[in-house]
Amino acid sequence: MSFSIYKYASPMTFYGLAGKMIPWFSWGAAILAGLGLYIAFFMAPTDFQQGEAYRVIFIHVPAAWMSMFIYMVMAFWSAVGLAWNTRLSFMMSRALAPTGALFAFLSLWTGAMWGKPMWGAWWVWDARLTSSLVLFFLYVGIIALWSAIDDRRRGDKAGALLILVGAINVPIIYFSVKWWNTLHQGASVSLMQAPSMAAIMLMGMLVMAIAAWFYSIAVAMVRVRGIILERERQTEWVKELLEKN
Amino acid sequence: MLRFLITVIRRDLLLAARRKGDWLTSQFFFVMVVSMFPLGIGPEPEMLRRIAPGVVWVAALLASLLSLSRLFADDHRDGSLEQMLLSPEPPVLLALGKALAHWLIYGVPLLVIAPVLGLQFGLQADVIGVLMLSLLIGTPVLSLLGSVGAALTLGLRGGGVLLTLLILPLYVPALIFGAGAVDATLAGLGPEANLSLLAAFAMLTLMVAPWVTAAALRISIE
Amino acid sequence: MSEISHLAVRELACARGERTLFSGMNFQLRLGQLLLVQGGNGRGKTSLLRLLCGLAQPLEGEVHWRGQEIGGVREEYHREMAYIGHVNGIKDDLTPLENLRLSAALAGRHLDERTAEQSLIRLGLERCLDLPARVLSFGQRRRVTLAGLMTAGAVLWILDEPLTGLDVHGVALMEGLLRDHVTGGGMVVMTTHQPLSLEGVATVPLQVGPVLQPQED
Amino acid sequence: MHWASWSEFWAMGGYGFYVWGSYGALLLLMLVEIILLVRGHKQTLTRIRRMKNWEQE
Repeated sequence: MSFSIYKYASPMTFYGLAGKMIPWFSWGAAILAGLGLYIAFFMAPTDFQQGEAYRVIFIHVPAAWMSMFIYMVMAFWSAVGLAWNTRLSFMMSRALAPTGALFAFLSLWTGAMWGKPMWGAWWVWDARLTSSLVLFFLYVGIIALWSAIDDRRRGDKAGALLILVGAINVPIIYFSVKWWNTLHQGASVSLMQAPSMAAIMLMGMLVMAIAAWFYSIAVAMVRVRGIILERERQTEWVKELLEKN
Repeated sequence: MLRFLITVIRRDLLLAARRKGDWLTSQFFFVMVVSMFPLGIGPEPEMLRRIAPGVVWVAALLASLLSLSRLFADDHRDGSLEQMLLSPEPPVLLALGKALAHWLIYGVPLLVIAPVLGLQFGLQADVIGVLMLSLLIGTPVLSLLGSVGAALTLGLRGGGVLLTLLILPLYVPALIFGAGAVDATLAGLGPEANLSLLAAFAMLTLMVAPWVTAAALRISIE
Repeated sequence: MSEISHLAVRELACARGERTLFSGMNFQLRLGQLLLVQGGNGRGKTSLLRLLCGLAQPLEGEVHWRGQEIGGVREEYHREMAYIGHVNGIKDDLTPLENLRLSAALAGRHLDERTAEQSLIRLGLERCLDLPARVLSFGQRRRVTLAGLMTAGAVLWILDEPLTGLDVHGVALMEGLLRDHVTGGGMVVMTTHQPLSLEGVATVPLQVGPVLQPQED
Repeated sequence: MHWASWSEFWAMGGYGFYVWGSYGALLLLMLVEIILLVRGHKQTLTRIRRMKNWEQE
C-alpha cells in the first residue's frame, strides 16, 4: 500500500497506527534492555582501573546520547510543523519533550554517581556533563513555555521556534563548554575517558541506546494519543471512541 | 527600508528619554548586583580580581533580561505593536530596530559603568579595556537573543521569569567567550581567541535572531 | 466604479482555541462600498477583521487584495490599508502631534507639521496638541487615532468598533469622515453596535453568526 | 559469569551504592513516567467525556 504522508498525517488514522505501535516498541525496549543489562553485568570484564564502578557507563552514555538525539528529533518535527503547518508534527515534539528531559536529568544523575567514586566529588565540571546540564535547562525552558501558553496553536508555533533556536545553539554550547573546560582545567579531568573502548562495551552501550530509543517511541506514542484525543475532542470519531470504551 | 529602522530606534530612544525611571533602575540593578559579591565573598583583592570577569558578565546578563521583558510589552498593551507590524516594511526590520534600540539604551551604559566596577574589583587598566571590549561585542548578543525571548513570551503571565528561563541557556556561549576573554588576559594569555569567537557568535546571532523574533511576534499577537 | 473587487474573501474559516467561529465565508467589496459586519459578542467579528488585515492566519480560505492573496502582496496591501482595533495604538508618553507624525513615519509616509495640526484641530483637539496623551480621555485619544486615519490616505479602512468612547459630536464627526471617504472612492470594513446614519453610502451588511433578536443582544 | 555469588553481585566490588544508585534511579524514573502517563491518559479520557456530555445537553 502506498505510504502517503497525508494518509497518516490525519490525527485519526495516526491514533490507530500509534496504538498498534506501542506494544511492539514496548516489548522491543524490554528485550533489548534485558540483553543490554546482561552484557553490562555479565559479559563486560571488570576494569583494572575503575573496578566495577565503570558499569554506570552503560546507562550514562546512552542517556546523554538520547537527550541529545531526542532534542534533534524534536527540532526536526518543529521544522516540519512550521514548514507545512501539520498539527501532528507539533504534537510529536510535545510528546517527546518530557522523555528527553528525563534522559537529560538521568545523564546528570548517573554522571554524578560515577564522578563520586572516581573523582571523589558528586559534581564534576566536565565538558560533557556541563553541556548536558545546559541541555537540561533548554528542555526545562521549552516545557515551561508550552505550559505558559494556553492557546495551543500559539503554543505549538512558539515552542517550535524556541526549539529551532535551541537546536542552532546546542552545537555552539557544546563547543563553548569544551573550550571553557580546556581553558580552565586542561583536558586531564574528563569523565568520558572511559577505559579503553573494548568492543563489548561499545556493543553494550549501543544495545542500551536502542532500547532507550524504543522506550522513548513507545512513551511518545502513548502521550501523543492523549494529546490527539484532547485536541480532536469535537470530532465525531472521538465521540464514537468514547461511547465504545 | 533604512529610514524605517532609524525611525524605530529613534522612537524607542524618545520613549526611553520620556521615562528615565526604567532606564535608571536597570543600571542601578547592574551596579548593585556586582557590588553584592564582595560582601558575600570577602574583600581579598586577589580573590576579587579572579572573579571580577564572571561577576560583571553574569550581572550584565541579568540586567539585560530584566529590561527585556518590557521590550514589546508596552507596545503590545497600547496597540502600537500591531500598528508597527501593519507597516509596509518587513517585520524583520522592526525586530532588528527594537533589539538595536534596546542595546543602545540598556547595553551601552553597561560599557560605561563596567570600568568603575572593574576598579572596585581591583582590575588593572588593560584588563578593564578587554572587559569593555568584550562587553561591547557581547551586549548586542544579549539584546538580540533576548528580543527573541521577549517576542515569544509576549503577554504571558510570569513573562519576566519565563523569559529568563528560556534565554539564559542560549546566553552560555556569550558568557563563556566574554568572561573567558577577560580571564585569558588576567592569565596573560591574551584575549584575541575568545574575542574573535565572541564576535563570530555575535555575527551568527545578528543573522538569525531578527528573523526568529519577527516570526515570534506574528505568532504572539494573533 | 472599477469592476474588479478590491477586497475579496474565499471560503474563509476562523477558529478560536478548539471552537470554529465561522467557516465557508465568501464576499467581495469594491471601491465606494462600506461593509458593515454585524453579529453578537464572541461571534468572531474582531477575529474576522484581524484576518482581513493579516494580523492573524485563517484556519482555511484566503483573503485577496486586488485579486492576489494578501500574503503575497504584503507591502502594497499594507500601504493602502489602515486598521483601528479596540486599543488606540497611541503612546501615552508622547503628545498627539508626536503620535501622529511617528505613526506616519512608521508607515513610510511623510506628514508635515501643518497637516498633522490641522487634522487634530478639525477633530476638536486644538487645546491639547502638546500635552502628553496620558492626560487625554479615552474619547479624545480615540480622536487622535481618527486624525491618524484621516492623514493616512489609505484606500481601505478596517475599523473595529470605532464609535466606542465618542460623544455625540464625535459620532457625527465619524459619520462625516466615513461618508467623505466612501463617496470619495474609498472602502470601509467596520463593526459597530451603535446605530449609524449613513445616507448616500453603499452599505453591504455581513452577518457573522446567528441573527440577533433585539432583546438578546 | 564471573560473579561468585549473588551477594558479591550486589556488592559490585564495593561500588554497589553508586552502580545501583544509578540503575535504580533509571528504573524508578521510568516507572514513574509510565505510571504518570497511564494515569494521565485515563484522566484525559474522563475529562473529554465530561466535556462531551456537558456540551451535548
